[in-house]
Amino acid sequence: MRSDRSSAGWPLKIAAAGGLLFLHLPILLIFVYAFTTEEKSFQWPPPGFTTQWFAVAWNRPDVWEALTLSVRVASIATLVALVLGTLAAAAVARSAFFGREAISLLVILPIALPGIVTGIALRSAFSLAEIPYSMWTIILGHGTFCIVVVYNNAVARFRRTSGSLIEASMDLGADGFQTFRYVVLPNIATALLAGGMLAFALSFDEVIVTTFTGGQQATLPIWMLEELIRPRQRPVTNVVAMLVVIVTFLPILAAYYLTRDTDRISGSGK
Amino acid sequence: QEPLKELGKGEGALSIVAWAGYIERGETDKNYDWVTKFEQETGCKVTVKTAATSDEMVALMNEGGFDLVTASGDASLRLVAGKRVQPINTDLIPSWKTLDERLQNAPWHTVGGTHYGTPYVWGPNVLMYNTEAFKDQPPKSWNVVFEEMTLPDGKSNKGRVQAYDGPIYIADAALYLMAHKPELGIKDPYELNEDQYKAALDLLRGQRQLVGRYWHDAMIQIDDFKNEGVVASGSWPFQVNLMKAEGAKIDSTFPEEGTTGWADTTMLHVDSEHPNCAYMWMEHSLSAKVQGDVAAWFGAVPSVPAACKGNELLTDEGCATNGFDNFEKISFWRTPVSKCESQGECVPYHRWVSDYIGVIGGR
Amino acid sequence: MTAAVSFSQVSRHFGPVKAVDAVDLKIAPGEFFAMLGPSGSGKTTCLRLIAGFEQPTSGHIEIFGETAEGVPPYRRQVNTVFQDYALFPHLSILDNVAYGLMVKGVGKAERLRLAEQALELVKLPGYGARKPGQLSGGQRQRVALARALVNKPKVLLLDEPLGALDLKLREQMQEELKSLQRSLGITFVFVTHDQGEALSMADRVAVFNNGGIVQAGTPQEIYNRPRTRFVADFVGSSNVIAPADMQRLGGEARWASLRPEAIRLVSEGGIAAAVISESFLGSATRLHLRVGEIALNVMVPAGQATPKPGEEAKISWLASDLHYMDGEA
Amino acid sequence: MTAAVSFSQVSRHFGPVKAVDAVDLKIAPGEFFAMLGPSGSGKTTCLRLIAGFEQPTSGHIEIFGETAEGVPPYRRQVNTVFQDYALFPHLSILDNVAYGLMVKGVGKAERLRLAEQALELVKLPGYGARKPGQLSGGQRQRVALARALVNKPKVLLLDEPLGALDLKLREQMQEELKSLQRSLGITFVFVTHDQGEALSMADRVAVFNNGGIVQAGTPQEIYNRPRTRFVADFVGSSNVIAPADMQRLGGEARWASLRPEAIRLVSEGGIAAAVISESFLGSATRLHLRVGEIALNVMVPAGQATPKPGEEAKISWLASDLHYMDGEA
Amino acid sequence: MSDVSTASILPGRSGAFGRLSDVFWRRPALLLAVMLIPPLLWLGIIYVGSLLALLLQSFFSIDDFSGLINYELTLSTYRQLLIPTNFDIILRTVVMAAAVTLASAVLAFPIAYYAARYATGRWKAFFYLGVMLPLWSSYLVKVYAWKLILAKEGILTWAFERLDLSWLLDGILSLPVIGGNSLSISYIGTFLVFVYVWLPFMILPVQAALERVPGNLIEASSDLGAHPGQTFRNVLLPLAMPGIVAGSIFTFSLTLGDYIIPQIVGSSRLFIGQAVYAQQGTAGNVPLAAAFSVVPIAIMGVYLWAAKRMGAFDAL
Ligand SMILES: Nc1ncnc2c1ncn2[C@@H]1O[C@H](COP(=O)(O)OP(=O)(O)OP(=O)(O)O)[C@@H](O)[C@H]1O
Ligand SMILES: Nc1ncnc2c1ncn2[C@@H]1O[C@H](COP(=O)(O)OP(=O)(O)OP(=O)(O)O)[C@@H](O)[C@H]1O
Ligand SMILES: NCCCCNCCCN
Ligand SMILES: [Mg+2]
Ligand SMILES: [Mg+2]
Repeated sequence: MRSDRSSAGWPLKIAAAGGLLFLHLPILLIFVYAFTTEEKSFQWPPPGFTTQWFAVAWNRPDVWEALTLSVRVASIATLVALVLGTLAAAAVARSAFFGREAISLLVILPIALPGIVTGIALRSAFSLAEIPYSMWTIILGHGTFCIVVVYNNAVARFRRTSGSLIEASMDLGADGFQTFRYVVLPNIATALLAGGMLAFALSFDEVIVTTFTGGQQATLPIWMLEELIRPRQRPVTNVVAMLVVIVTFLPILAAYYLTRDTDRISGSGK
Repeated sequence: QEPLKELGKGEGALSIVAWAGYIERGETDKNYDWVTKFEQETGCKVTVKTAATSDEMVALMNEGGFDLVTASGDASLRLVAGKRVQPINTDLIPSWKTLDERLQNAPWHTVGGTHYGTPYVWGPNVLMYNTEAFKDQPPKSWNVVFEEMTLPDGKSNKGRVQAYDGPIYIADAALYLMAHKPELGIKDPYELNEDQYKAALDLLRGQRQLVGRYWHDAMIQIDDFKNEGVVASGSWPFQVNLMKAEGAKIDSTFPEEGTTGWADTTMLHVDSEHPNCAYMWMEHSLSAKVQGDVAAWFGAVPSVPAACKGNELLTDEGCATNGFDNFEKISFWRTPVSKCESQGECVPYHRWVSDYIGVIGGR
Repeated sequence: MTAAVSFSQVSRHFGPVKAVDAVDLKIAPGEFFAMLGPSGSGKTTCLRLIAGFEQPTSGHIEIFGETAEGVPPYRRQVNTVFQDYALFPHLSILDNVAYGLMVKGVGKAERLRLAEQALELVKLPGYGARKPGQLSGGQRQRVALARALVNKPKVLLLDEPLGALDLKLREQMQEELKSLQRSLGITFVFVTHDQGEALSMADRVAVFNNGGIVQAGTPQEIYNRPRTRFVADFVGSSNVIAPADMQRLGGEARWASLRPEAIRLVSEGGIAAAVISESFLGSATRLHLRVGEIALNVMVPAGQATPKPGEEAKISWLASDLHYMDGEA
Repeated sequence: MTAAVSFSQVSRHFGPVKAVDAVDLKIAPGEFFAMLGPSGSGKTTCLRLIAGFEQPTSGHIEIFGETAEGVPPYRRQVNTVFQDYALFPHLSILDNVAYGLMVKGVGKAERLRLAEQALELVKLPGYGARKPGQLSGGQRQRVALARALVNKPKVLLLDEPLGALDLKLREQMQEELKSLQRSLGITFVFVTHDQGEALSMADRVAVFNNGGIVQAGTPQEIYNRPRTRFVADFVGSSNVIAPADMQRLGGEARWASLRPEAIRLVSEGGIAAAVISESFLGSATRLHLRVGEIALNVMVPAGQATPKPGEEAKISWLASDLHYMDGEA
Repeated sequence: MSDVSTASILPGRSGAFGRLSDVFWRRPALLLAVMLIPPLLWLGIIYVGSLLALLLQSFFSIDDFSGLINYELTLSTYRQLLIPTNFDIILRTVVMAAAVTLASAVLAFPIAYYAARYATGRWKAFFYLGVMLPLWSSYLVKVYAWKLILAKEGILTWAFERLDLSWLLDGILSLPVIGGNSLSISYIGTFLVFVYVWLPFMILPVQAALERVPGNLIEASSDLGAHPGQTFRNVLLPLAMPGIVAGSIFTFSLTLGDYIIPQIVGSSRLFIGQAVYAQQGTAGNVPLAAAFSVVPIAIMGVYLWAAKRMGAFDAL
């Protein structure tokens, strides 16, 4: 724990800081362009600054439509992922059964294979089964690759949660359901919440799978893609992007603080 | 399949696959809006899916779920052959009679005397150029995009020209060769035998050295002209008009070799769920006002000559500017087939597709 | 009187592993019973059979005369203090202690009162509002105890409850546990691999090896009259002497054990031995001696002079301290 | 003779925490030196100062006469056996042991030969191909030892190397370590919080408290003549008697310590005490007595009859066994 | 505690839940099945079923003229996949994915290392958020931001001009193969954007792996005489490897399948993702698209198998 508390060398500090800077400057750029007075092209440096685009974005019904759809898709996909991911994690964490490895591979596969494969596979299945495209087909796609984040979080928590807690509960007279309600659920709740938030964010930003599994309806990223290629008011896209960044920041922050203390709170109590 | 016998009530919705700029509802410029009023009058809510290439249009129609498509000549016959579109009953479209006679029985929508759609607009693939790069010497020939040369601004054209990212562009090369290598005996840029085809590919391979990025989408091409230093490319009048309107130093010309072009047809999907709205739209699309507005916005020629007069947006010179009189000089997009008219055996379209990907890939 | 816990020919096999094998066992009501044995000898499995976390592969278990097979843990009036305490990290100390009452449907006020009482019993009054993470190891251990005791179990199982504590704390807890058991009169079954702990705390001790009980009896029996070589070896740090060596020392040709503290340094007579090394243990000094090839440990009480390594010592012992036994290792 | 390790007024502060504070220390070459003290008393920090993982906030350190400040660990002829061994999990046992030689550029054949030798030294020949995960705790401990010894360090540091082992293994390793140190003649600095371990193994012991050394000396000095109450309390299980109580027992009004084994049960005379409880420890029985308000532990050797709880006992001790000391806790 | 009887064994629970609980306790396999069936149905039937459907499609062919699928099993689509034009695409994509993965690993390491070893408390949170924020900010907008940065008239050109370094930029752009007319239409540009967008996917698992390396291993190495470079090579890198492999599953896979980045920043030469997108979307050649997507499936299959063997899954 304390062994490495000496300070880092300068080359490491510079490389780490440089890396972080590299990750953030382009995002800053998006923020800057959300305030530019120039509407048609991206002139650098921006000729002037204005906040008018926030009002414009607010009044654009297409933004709201896309946002609503995205929120609905992400919420339902997250719900699906929460249920399926938790079940799979519980099964895998509980016992060493035949095919347990296969399950974890199965769960990882949708995120390990490129989104386009997931997308086109589901699409061809939809067309074979003559399922019409709708919000539900998008959810089917998103649910598939969201399972893994919930699963990973839940499995990690199950692993760190002492198995003897369940036995202790039964020992004290709680049956299986009481044990789930009073011991298992509270202990994995923060992990599920964190996994759920990541799943939500993953779905909220997914372009490729959506392109393949969606019909005519546009989620926010699809709206953005359209808007970036055929812009009507370019800064509006940046305003929306910036707001999305700021809004997603909160769940990420929450997820971090929820899982950070895991070692301390979910250990067996030793 | 039998065409619709009589017009019923609108179904309340209509979805159209269209080229960018073909269906406007005033979102970019509120003067250009030929949807809102249609919706108010018919109650048909219009949704538009833009497609960037003819191939994409065919794919979308194959997939289904759309009512209409504004198909170019290289897509329309494929749609007919694939039974993706249905014959139309011209009697249900009063404005049919006002059509330009040159288009009424055009082969890209008429098969065995049956009409598979209403002509929309047509036009040439013009040569768009940057007026600063070319100073006072506008290009006269397509050679500025095919051959390496020094442009009037003293810099090479290398990396500053673009070509269209669609296999149909091979026809542009063939058209150029038709003028510059008559010994190849090319009669029709869409009907090429092996030798002619090879020569066209070679020309395109040479062009690959000059082209940084191929253009695929009208809006992205505009971006490339603005931000990537592109100064010359085959283009649509649509881009030229948009950029000029923004005050960019851009103009276009109709080179001496002639041009390829498009003549688009509004076609009705076999499984259309909103045929009545579709017929209403086809009628609406042939009104002089809409024709004039579309022509003005996209830089196309209306299919209804009456639109050439008295349209505020198009102005009375508009038709001539956009090439009304060049009809004969334009080689309209058509799908290349192996059994071709001008010679025994031609290279079919699927080879155009894969070979053009190869050329762009540097092979 | 019915036994608190009775095993007849109980086995628990995990595939090829015979964790518990044909064990017979009777624990009397109110007894402090220790299970002692090396790692993997089946102590925990036995405990889990009593608690109901494992089902016997064969054999029969009774708890206060009632058949236990097929009864889930939550229906047994048996509670466990887990080795790692297994306190619920998300609940306060008070809620932890009240948990068993809660799931049984005892009203809130009542169960909190009883839990508070239990905390007093383990000398942690007023700690109820804390979370387990805010307690020290010894305190957690007591909470685990209170959590089990509040249910008034008929048998309390403790699986190495002191294993994680450091020496001082451990000695203190040993005493507290013992006096608690005495005052409550509950049957305690206590698992440990520390012979000192087993001997000092238990009324009776069962020594486990390889899934079976090698010897069961009072601490004195186990310590002074080990049935086998294994018991002598495992319990205390006895000198275990092989038959051949025994003969050489003038005894019977059988395995024998001789406690280091039973060997005395004498000035005259006795057997001559070479001093190999010495360790100062504070209250005593341990000498490593060698009689010919035979290595012997001798414990010399503090204050007595000890010969130095390299010197010669003379040793003797009482015949009654020499204990012959079974050779089984 | 230059000391192997010498600290003059060495401090290591972490912000407000004085982990090590103004320590003076001399460790002789070839000595087995133990650092004993409760958790947080600064033992590890001292060791890390010698190894070079920490730099002193103030003061001066010499290793065999050479200044150590500013010298990185990889340039010190000092090796460490870490508490949790810190074996490289991705390397085989042989590569682990050969690591120090490899980074010094010793050729492959040569270093593997030396590593194999070192494994023999710690009685693990033929284990070279395994990975650390495939060894038991005791075996890993020996690998860590071999890995350090193969570099022929001038000082070997051991930070609670036996802490994670169970009792039997621990006793065995204690002896092995001690004999190894004797045969190699390397200076060992050994950290532990187990007084038994420190007393039985070390030539000299330093008792730490609060970042400083309270007393340093031979095990006998430390055990028999603790300088302060803290030392008496911490080393062994002495009866520490407060000045007031001492006076009541007829002694001086000063803090005193009286070893449990120094108290004798006598049949006549002596002081009357009530027997509170007894614990059978195998080699002895511990009695808890009470003289008025004063609690005393008495160790009765095995074989001797012990009064039962509730009875009265008569006790006495030799004046020479009573040790007066400083009251510092 | 009035209801606590003196019996040592309580009677069975009444009510559906109580009885069900007893049943599950007696038959753990039943409980396991109940837990496994829903995820298995979803992933095993819907997802794997779709993958199989896709595989099946790759054995169909397409009618060249009408663009309609010919539902007869044939290998002709795979033959088409291996013609030089298409093979170029596969090769190009794999090389890019490898380069991106390597670069991400190199860039990720110092950040991950600092965050894992040195950052505490507030700084730890700062690093975490510093990585998570870019990860979760809109992918599309980030890509477009890069287009603005890399365009010929863009911010980098502007910056290089300001710094009088235009010669350097021109030099870089004149490099054969990877250069081009401007950064945004060169392989360098595509590469940069890929690295940028996927970098966080590398940092997180590497950091997780490094956090699992006990600090005293590094001290042990130093104690045994290894200077920092040797410690890095012999201890840190091998132990971080599972994390790097886990991260590379993302960087590699995401690069293999992406079609948006190379379309926006690139030289019009296709990558697998674009080929799949174009074949299925614009060309309507679903069989060829399917055959193309079998390529990343196969590559990732091998990759996952190798990663599993290295124990990289635990680091995911
Ligand atoms: N669930 C199980 N599956 C397979 N083997 C098991 C299981 N539980 C225990 N065992 C094996 O049964 C044997 C006895 O284990 P048990 O835990 O009862 O020993 P123990 O005496 O408690 O040891 P320790 O002192 O190490 O806790 C061991 O060999 C162990 O590996
Ligand atoms: N890097 C550090 N930063 C802050 N405080 C530290 C650091 N290292 C040690 N300390 C503090 O210094 C004091 C002495 O610690 P040290 O580890 O030397 O104790 P120790 O005697 O080895 O204890 P233990 O027996 O628990 O290992 C402790 O209070 C500890 O918390
Ligand atoms: N911000 C999320 C980046 C999008 C990556 N999507 C991966 C999904 C793979 N199916
Ligand atoms: Mg056990
Ligand atoms: Mg320490």
